[in-house]
Amino acid sequence: MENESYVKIISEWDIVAARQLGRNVAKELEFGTVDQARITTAISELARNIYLYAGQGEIRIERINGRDKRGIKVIAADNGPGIQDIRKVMEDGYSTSGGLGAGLPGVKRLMDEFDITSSLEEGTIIKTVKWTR
Amino acid sequence: MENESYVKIISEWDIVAARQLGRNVAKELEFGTVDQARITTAISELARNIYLYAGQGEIRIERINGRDKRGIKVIAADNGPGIQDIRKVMEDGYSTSGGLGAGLPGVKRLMDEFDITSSLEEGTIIKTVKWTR
Amino acid sequence: MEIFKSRYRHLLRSYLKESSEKALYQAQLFSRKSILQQISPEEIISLHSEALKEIFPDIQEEVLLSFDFLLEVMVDYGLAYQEHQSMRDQQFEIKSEIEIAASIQENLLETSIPQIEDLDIGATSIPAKQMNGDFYHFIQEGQSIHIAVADVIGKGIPAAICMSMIKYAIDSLPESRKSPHFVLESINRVVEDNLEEGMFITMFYGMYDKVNHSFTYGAAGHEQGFYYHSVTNSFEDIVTKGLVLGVDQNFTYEQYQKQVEPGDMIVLLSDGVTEARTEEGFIERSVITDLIQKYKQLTAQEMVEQIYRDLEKMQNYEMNDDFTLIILRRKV
Amino acid sequence: MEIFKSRYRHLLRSYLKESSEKALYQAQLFSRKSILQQISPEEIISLHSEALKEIFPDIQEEVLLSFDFLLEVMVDYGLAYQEHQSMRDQQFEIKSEIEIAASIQENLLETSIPQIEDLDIGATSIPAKQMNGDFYHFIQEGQSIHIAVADVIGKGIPAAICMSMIKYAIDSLPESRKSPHFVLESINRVVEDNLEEGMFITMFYGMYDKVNHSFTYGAAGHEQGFYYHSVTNSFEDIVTKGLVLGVDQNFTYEQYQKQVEPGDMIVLLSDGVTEARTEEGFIERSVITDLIQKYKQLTAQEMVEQIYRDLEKMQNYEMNDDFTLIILRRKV
Ligand SMILES: [Mn+2]
Ligand SMILES: [Mn+2]
Ligand SMILES: [Mn+2]
Ligand SMILES: [Mn+2]
Repeated sequence: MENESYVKIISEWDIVAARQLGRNVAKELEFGTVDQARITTAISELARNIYLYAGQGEIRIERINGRDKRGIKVIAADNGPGIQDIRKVMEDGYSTSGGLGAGLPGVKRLMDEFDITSSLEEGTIIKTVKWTR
Repeated sequence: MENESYVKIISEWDIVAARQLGRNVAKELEFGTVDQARITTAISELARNIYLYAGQGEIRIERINGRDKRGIKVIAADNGPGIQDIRKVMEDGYSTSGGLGAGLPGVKRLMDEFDITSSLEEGTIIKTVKWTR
Repeated sequence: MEIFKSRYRHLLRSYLKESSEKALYQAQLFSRKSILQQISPEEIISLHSEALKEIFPDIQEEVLLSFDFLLEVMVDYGLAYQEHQSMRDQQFEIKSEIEIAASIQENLLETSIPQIEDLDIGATSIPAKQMNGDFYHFIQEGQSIHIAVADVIGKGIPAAICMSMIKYAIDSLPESRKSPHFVLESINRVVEDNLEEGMFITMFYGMYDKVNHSFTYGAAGHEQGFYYHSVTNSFEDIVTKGLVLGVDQNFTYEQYQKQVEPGDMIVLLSDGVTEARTEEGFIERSVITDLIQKYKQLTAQEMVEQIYRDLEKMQNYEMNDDFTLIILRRKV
Repeated sequence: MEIFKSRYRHLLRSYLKESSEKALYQAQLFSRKSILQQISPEEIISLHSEALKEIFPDIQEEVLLSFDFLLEVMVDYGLAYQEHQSMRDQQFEIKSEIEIAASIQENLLETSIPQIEDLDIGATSIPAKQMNGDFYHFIQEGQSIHIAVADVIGKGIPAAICMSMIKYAIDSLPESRKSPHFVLESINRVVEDNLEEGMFITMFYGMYDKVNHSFTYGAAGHEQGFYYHSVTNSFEDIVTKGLVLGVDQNFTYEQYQKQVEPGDMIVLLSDGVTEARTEEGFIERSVITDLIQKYKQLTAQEMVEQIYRDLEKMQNYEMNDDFTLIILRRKV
């Protein structure tokens, strides 16, 4: 489908590819430069999480339409071991203080919508959306 | 004395004069641009406190010499009502969250040394020092 | 600092040459390291302007001057940021205190689920924050199993301290005074005596007679539970009247009784279960009974845990209240 | 945002024109407002680069490009900053919770000082932080007055919760089991059962017989008190042996007895009194007995309060440990 593209995350350099894909789509959707940087940072964080904790997975980028707005949807999916305690990883302060970066709370702040499902069997799927203003 | 100069703080524009005096001295002492901005911000904060809470007072700037280093000493003195609870005003979070700016904890962070005395009779004297590296 | 300076210049230079995403990714990694090293944002501005000066020796003087202005703006951002860092350190201290307190509380409030031949019992209680203001307690005495469920209005530390008090108060009641209305009335007095104005506790107290399979109960302003009739495969609310504890020292509580048939279930809960808040607002109570229907083939303990997981997800993992759910099923 | 944009451009332009301190002062005021409006640092970078583009239409393309890089670096700073803001909100919440908890604890642990014809009793207990990990408790039963003084190793919330437990445990002991060694032995078992590994409590328990004026006591690793002999106007330490509570379930505690003469004083305390730390290090125990000598004309309650005030001042108003001091004097 033309509206969806994806990048497989296996090595660290795939993080860069995912960022590039996201930035291109964000530019096409005419997000401002600050929002472009934020979307890219969110993608970077999600891809890096896959690379570090799940070993491999993928980042999917979609163009989406709301009622009277357009947006970018970023999906991070992996078959890793799943997140044991989702509430814990959504808490502030743990990742940044340890130098692990923005973490999932950061991703949530950078985007407008955020949804996470995780299980031992099916790995983790994180869906996030940002709308043009 | 050549080493000490001061600015009386009566109107808001005296804050600018105090900043200017401090910046000049900081430049002469060859502080870097970041430190110049920090020293000036600290002076600004102290002067503004006098202007807002004490009505009037003065900022004194001194060049000082340590064992093998030079520094700038900034003294803020007023005859205002004094600070009731010094522990409270030195606590983080109160001034910035209310939009009051850096506050005294901010001044303490910007400078290397910080000392405060305050009483109902004699007003408040704050002495701060920053050393060149 | 010198290392950061040359690293920044190097990274910026390669970005300007290639304009590549890779260079921007490295910018992010750089940023992460500099945050960790407590380099403040105004220092980053200074790194940037110095790097520009070196990379473009012929840069317009005024463009460089503009960075003095930007730097001035950033000093205050740096201060706000440092202030928050120092607050974070304080916060870790308090949090570790609360963690210890929570584990003490867990020890204090520990109660084991009775293992009875004719009954299948499941119970779970999960705090919204670290400390639980909900509480359940099982006591086996003679041919009865006593079940208390309580909820302090309020959460966190104050609520948790109240709960410890309630548990000791229940434990110190002599056996002869442990019928539901007696318990509610004594605890009501304890609460009145010990708690501040404006603190309330809701409580359900029930007594299951293992021989006659009757359930005697009463409640003080507590969230209504459900009774599941196996024969008709239907639910009814466990209706009780009674003022919350801590309001009127002399209040007398009513007592009710139900005959429990094989396959029937008694579902007790705190309002944290029914007042789960999703994006569309509070859930309907029917959501709970639907979940019980859905999972009724499981053991009682599996049911309560599975229902918690479903409701946790519905709320997007943001629990607003302590959650306590107990299911008792009379086996066939 | 549009307002900030044009304001920024305006201020930057006047700075570039005049290079004046006044313009930099306005930069600071601008920064303060933008922080208040939660404008993040990466947005400031974007304001700056857009302003430059407008002010210098012929600016080098590469200089503008450099701001993309700077922006990327700042996004992470912005996030760290936002995260800290949200933590600050949580922190205010926790602090107010602790305040409430402290006042509940005060209610729970409240104990009234017995008013007896032959005895003058004074007591004070002041926490170092908001919640008290020291504890004293009076019980009048028959012809005896019981006095418990305890100190949890550790301060703050966890210690406070332990104290509530100890109080309930003492209160639930039947009268027949309230001689000092029995109390210490039962509480020792409660502590073993309920507390985590590594939590200790020291405790002194005494029983004053109002008729025979004998004082029976025992202690578990608690700071030694003082006994004041009126006849000789001298002090002796109240020596006790006994392991702190929570270490050995089966420890047996010794019990001691003293005959109390008219004018004699029993001084009980926690280590927060004797371990007052001044600039010269810990104070000597003789500092306390000197203070008692100094104030012995006052009532027992006045004495404990005056001694607290003196020690508070000696420590420059920075208390490092909870402070509990009790004085009992047999009147003539
Ligand atoms: Mn509650
Ligand atoms: Mn509740
Ligand atoms: Mn202690
Ligand atoms: Mn102590």
